[in-house]
Amino acid sequence: MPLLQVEHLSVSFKQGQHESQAVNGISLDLEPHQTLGVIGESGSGKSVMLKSLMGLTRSPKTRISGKINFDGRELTGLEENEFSSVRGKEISMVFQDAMTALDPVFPVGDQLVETIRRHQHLSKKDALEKAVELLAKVGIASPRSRLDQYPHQMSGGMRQRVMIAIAIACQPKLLLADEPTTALDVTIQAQVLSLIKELQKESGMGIIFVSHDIGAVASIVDEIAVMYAGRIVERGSVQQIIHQPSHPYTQALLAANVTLGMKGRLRAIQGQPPRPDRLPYGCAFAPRCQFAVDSCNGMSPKLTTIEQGHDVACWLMEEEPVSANMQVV
Amino acid sequence: MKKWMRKSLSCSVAATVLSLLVVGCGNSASTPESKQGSGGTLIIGATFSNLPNMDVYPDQGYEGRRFVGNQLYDPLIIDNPNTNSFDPGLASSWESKDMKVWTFHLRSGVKFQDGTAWNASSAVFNLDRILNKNFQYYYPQVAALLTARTKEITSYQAIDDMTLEITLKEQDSFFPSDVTQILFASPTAIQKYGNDDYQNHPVGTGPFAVAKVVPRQELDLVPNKDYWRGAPKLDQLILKPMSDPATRYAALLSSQINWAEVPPTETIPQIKQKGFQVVTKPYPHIWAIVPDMSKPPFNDKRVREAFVRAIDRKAMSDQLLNGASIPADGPMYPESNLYPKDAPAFDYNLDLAKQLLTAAGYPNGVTIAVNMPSSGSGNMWPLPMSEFIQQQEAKIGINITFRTYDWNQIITQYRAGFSGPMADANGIAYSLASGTLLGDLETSFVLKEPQGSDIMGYDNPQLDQLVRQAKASTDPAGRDKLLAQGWGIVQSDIALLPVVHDLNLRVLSPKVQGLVTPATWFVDLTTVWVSK
Amino acid sequence: MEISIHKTNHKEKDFKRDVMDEIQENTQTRRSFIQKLYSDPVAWGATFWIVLMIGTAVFAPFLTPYSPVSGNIGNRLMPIGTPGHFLGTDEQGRDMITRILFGGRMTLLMGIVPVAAACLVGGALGVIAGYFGKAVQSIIMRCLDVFYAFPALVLAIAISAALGPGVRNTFVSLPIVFIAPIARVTATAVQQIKGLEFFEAARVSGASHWMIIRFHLIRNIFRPVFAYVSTLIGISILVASSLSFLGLGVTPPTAEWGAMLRSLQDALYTQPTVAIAPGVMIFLTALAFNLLSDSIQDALDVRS
Amino acid sequence: MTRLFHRFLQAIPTLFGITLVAFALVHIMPGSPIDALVPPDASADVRAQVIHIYGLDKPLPVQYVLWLTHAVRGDFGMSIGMRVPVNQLLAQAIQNTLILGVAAAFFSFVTGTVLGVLAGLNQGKWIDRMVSTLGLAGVSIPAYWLAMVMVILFSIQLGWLPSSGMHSQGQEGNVLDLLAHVVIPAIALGFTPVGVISRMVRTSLLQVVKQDFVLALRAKGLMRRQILWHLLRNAALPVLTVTGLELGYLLGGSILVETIFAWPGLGGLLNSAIGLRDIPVIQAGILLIGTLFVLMNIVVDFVNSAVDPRIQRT
Repeated sequence: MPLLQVEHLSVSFKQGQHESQAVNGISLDLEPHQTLGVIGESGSGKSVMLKSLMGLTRSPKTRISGKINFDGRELTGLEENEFSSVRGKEISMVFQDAMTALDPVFPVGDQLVETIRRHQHLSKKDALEKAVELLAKVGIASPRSRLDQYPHQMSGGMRQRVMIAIAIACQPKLLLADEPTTALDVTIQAQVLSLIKELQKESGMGIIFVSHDIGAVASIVDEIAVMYAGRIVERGSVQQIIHQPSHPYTQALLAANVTLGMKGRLRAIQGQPPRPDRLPYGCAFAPRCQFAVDSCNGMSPKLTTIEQGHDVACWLMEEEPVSANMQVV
Repeated sequence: MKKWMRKSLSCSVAATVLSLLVVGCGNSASTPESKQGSGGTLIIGATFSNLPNMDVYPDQGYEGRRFVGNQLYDPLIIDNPNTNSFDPGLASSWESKDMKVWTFHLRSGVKFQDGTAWNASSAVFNLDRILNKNFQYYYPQVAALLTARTKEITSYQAIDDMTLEITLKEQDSFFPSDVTQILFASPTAIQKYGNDDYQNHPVGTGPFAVAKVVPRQELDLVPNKDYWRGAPKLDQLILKPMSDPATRYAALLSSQINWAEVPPTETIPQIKQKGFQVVTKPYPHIWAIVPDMSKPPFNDKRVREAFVRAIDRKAMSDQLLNGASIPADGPMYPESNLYPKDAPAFDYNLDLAKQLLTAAGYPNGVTIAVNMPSSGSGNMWPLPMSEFIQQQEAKIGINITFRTYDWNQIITQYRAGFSGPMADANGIAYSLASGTLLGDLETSFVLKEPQGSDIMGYDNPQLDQLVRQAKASTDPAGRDKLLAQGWGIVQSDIALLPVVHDLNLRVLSPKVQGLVTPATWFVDLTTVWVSK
Repeated sequence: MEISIHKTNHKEKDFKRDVMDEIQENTQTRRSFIQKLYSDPVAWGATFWIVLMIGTAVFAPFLTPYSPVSGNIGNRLMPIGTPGHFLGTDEQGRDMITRILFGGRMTLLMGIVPVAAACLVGGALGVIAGYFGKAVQSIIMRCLDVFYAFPALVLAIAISAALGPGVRNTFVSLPIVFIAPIARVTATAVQQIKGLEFFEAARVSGASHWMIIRFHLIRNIFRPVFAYVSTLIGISILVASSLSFLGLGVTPPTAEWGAMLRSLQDALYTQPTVAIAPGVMIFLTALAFNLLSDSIQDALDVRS
Repeated sequence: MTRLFHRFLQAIPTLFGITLVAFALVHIMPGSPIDALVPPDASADVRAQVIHIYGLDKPLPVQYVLWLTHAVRGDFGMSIGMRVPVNQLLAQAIQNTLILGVAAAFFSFVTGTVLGVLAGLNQGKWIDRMVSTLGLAGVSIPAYWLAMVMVILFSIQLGWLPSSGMHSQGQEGNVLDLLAHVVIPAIALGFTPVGVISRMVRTSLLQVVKQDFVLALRAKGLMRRQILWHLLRNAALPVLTVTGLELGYLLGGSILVETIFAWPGLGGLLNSAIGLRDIPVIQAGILLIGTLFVLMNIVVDFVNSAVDPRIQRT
């Protein structure tokens, strides 16, 4: 049984009279020990998707549909207080920038301790000990002396380690990482990535790793899902995605990426991603797609398996593309 | 109410019972059930903005003297507030054959509150303190304030232990009323604390003694159980400075005080309805504008007359002040036996006022500046009163700029006269206890500084002559006639711009008993008690 | 020689272009500012009240048959709703509506004139302080710090007490109160502008101080300074009326709302509705200015 | 500590300036101080003597230095109007003003914070709009007028609370009695700061709510009140600064409110001293208020650095 099973998750925000469709019918599943990388440009909805999994996007102005089955429980129907006892305990999240994700006016020790004590019945003293352990675990030297430090007194890498320590404090089954290395130097990036990988090895947690940078993801994930305009447009194993990118968007993304060391001219993707409140009919990538045909503007392509474990949502991959006259106006 | 407090010996009061009078008036009237009883705490909301100092000449005008001076100390002769006559005080009797040498037989068995015995040597000590520049405890601050009362004294001596003799420069039939103003302090206390600090530890022979002073907030007095006239009935007497009428009224309604001096006039009907005792009674008083007659425009009598005729004093008394005053024609109040019945009254007449002003050379009007107090003893409600006058005078073209000062500051300005800090003023609004003392006519309209306070630059030889005669007179009735004539001269010369006579409005809680409504500014608090 | 002149010309051209761009930018922001205000109902309401106040103040003599300074003592303290005196009469028997209409004149003047005056002086000091480097700035700011060391009302009261009561002195004491804060805000704004690239460019291009101040500085500091200054009018109204209430501002018989409250204080207990009316006016007018200032700040988008 | 010390050093020129202002103000006042000191009918030598005691015969700079050297030692001379040492008057007055000020500050801080938090957490809802309106009303209302209205309502009409003074007769030590007396003046005085503080709390909170770490806190599974605690700690900073400034406002507003309530504080003292042209009291009072205000700013600075770890403590 998969650790996480997401079916047709959609998230939309009301903004005045407009409604932004940030996540648009995503389905995915994840086994324990598995790492799923989600890549896409900023604004593709990957971050929203991630937050939705934790119920962090819930608000009167948000509409969420679909199912999130986590470890045998349905999360979408949970009350806020029930959900909050799942968060940080069974599912945790590592944010992009620890500088802004840590509370600047509390010492990091306090921030660790409050997480531990929220979910585990420990005395203050025991929680402190545990905090020291955790800091040591994420590779922070002389952890005890760091407890009283404030986030701004630490280096970027160290802060990120603290974040990770907070995230793994209660041995979560699922770790959601929202571009956790983007704000870091390249060398530090690698350290943090390998730390996450190590921790996973130890605990067996599942990880969803969101990034706009395939290069960062490639080294630690098992599978990659490519998101565009709130949809998964392609998914497959790392090998499949990198070596046989089938969606024009994936291809463009890969082409734009330097870190993979691809040869040839660097091709940036033309144009901008569509605004989530004005999604085009049909394939959302069509306006930017150099291979677009008429049918691309007609209906949204479905995710279709093109080989074992490799799905693509593109009319080009369909055996029978929908004809142009089916275009709905 | 600073100066000129002289009072007629024989002034029997024809007390006017006003419609708003609740507590009785006159010599004996008091609330019927008030015959018996004692105790309680009387809390007075007074009009001064600050506690008066407590030396033998308290500041804050006559209100300081009324509530502090007369409660702590006694004079040789008491100015009976209820009967308008002289009572023996620290002197059990006095006599003078020639009105020049006065012999005072001191009351025996009286002690200051600190136990010091009252005798001729303590009397001489006190006189030395204000008259003998070579005396170790000579205190110029107080001496200066008493100059008008002591100006005639050339020498004094203790004849024996209980007899004091005072010799004057010349015959002075006004002297006994001057003597009522000289209070006696314990020589021991003055020696102990020194002149400057003495006022913080005052000791007299009076009905009350100081228990506690909270500067600017309150003065707590306790009765002097051994008071020679009999111990006061109260358990405690508290004075609170509340310069604002509305504050006094609010404090009365919320029971923070049970005696309010002059509350806002408009509240009088409400106060009565709520069952409080409203007390008024005519007494020697005038609220006037003292003109600077040494410079234009008030050097011209026509301007002064125009000014007076422009004020509808009846409307002011009846409407603005809700009957808490009576219109004034001159400095002397009508109930007095010194009132000049034949003197001209300058009735309200706008047309005549305008003509007079034009005739005086101001067809286009004139702008003047008048200093005035913001509150204080006998000043009634200076803000609405001055504003009313301002409006009235504007109708004939006299534009007044009123400048407001604290009462104590106004007293100082008054003392300095128009040559001092008031040099740019044409007048000063002032409350005078005119006619309280026999010598008021002389000190106010004849004598210049420092013996008197004729600051307006007024001179009338005829008046000087009359006063000299009255002073030397040995026949009280004849003297009073001369004085009344003198007041008439002042009134017809318009040496003061009369506005209204105060009726001494005060409001008491129904629990305050035993007050004998005074016929003068002063009040005897020994008879008062507060029921539970 | 030739070359250098040529270069200068070139720079001047650049400079002019900069200026043109900026002017355009300014007009754009100005338009959107007005548009924003236009679509703000609160701003409309506040403006309506202020315009009404200005209108009634200007036309006061034509709106009432009564005199603001003299009344009929026989009609004193009439209650609200008395025929002929809709808001009643005051303690001198003067019509309250008339007093309030005329009182609005003083209140508006004392809200706007001192702030405008302080704006000129404080703005100039702030520009000088911010523009001409650290030394000048510290001298000016240290001096102004002294005025900053007093709460506004205390300073106003102290100066008014020293100068004596009267409208004229209020017009002296109030601006003094506002000069220091305006100068400080201006200096800060100038410093921020100084850090921007175009400003540096203009400096390098050799434009005179006066040119730079005129074209670059004033335009760009206008928003934050204007937004700040707009908050002061309400305060000025309140401080001025407080002075009058204490007897340090407008003196009788001139109608002014604070002074009216002072003279009606005794009547509070018998005619409370009449006596509190001037307070309502002070409140509403200060509120209108504060609301408008709020809307202006929103529209200028300067709120942090 | 060094930081505090530096702040003090920085304040010295300002404090010096305050003394100059305090000294200069009273010398441009109309009316000569000598006339307030000695009765004009006093003899010339008495006059001269008193002038000499008060140093009024010396040139102004000398008078200033004299005054300053005495002031530094806490000796402000004798009150001309009240004939007691000025520092005795001030000591008592400042104590009473502080009672009122602290009560008003407490009222405005608590009310302002609660309202601001309510508004900030319910952005756009009716309670937010109500608080915003109340906030603007607070800064637009004349404190003395509010005081008058409250006296009519609560003292006169309803008779719930006393209308003036600091305590009832014979109840000097009674804290409850003092509380009853302080309620109306404190609310009247604190109403404007409530407006300012609630607006500040709201704005500050809205800014904090937008920050990433709030999401992170939710992601940690923290409960609402725990998150609120983080929000408040973060929002506290600008609020504390504003509260500090508002304390200065309270000092100013107290002149009006104390006058109405006959509260025996610094404001009332200053007001009556102005009427009396009591120069030593006015000088000392203004000096005291200015100094207090400067010190208060230093304290606020210091508290800020204590609350915000991002401000380096050296």
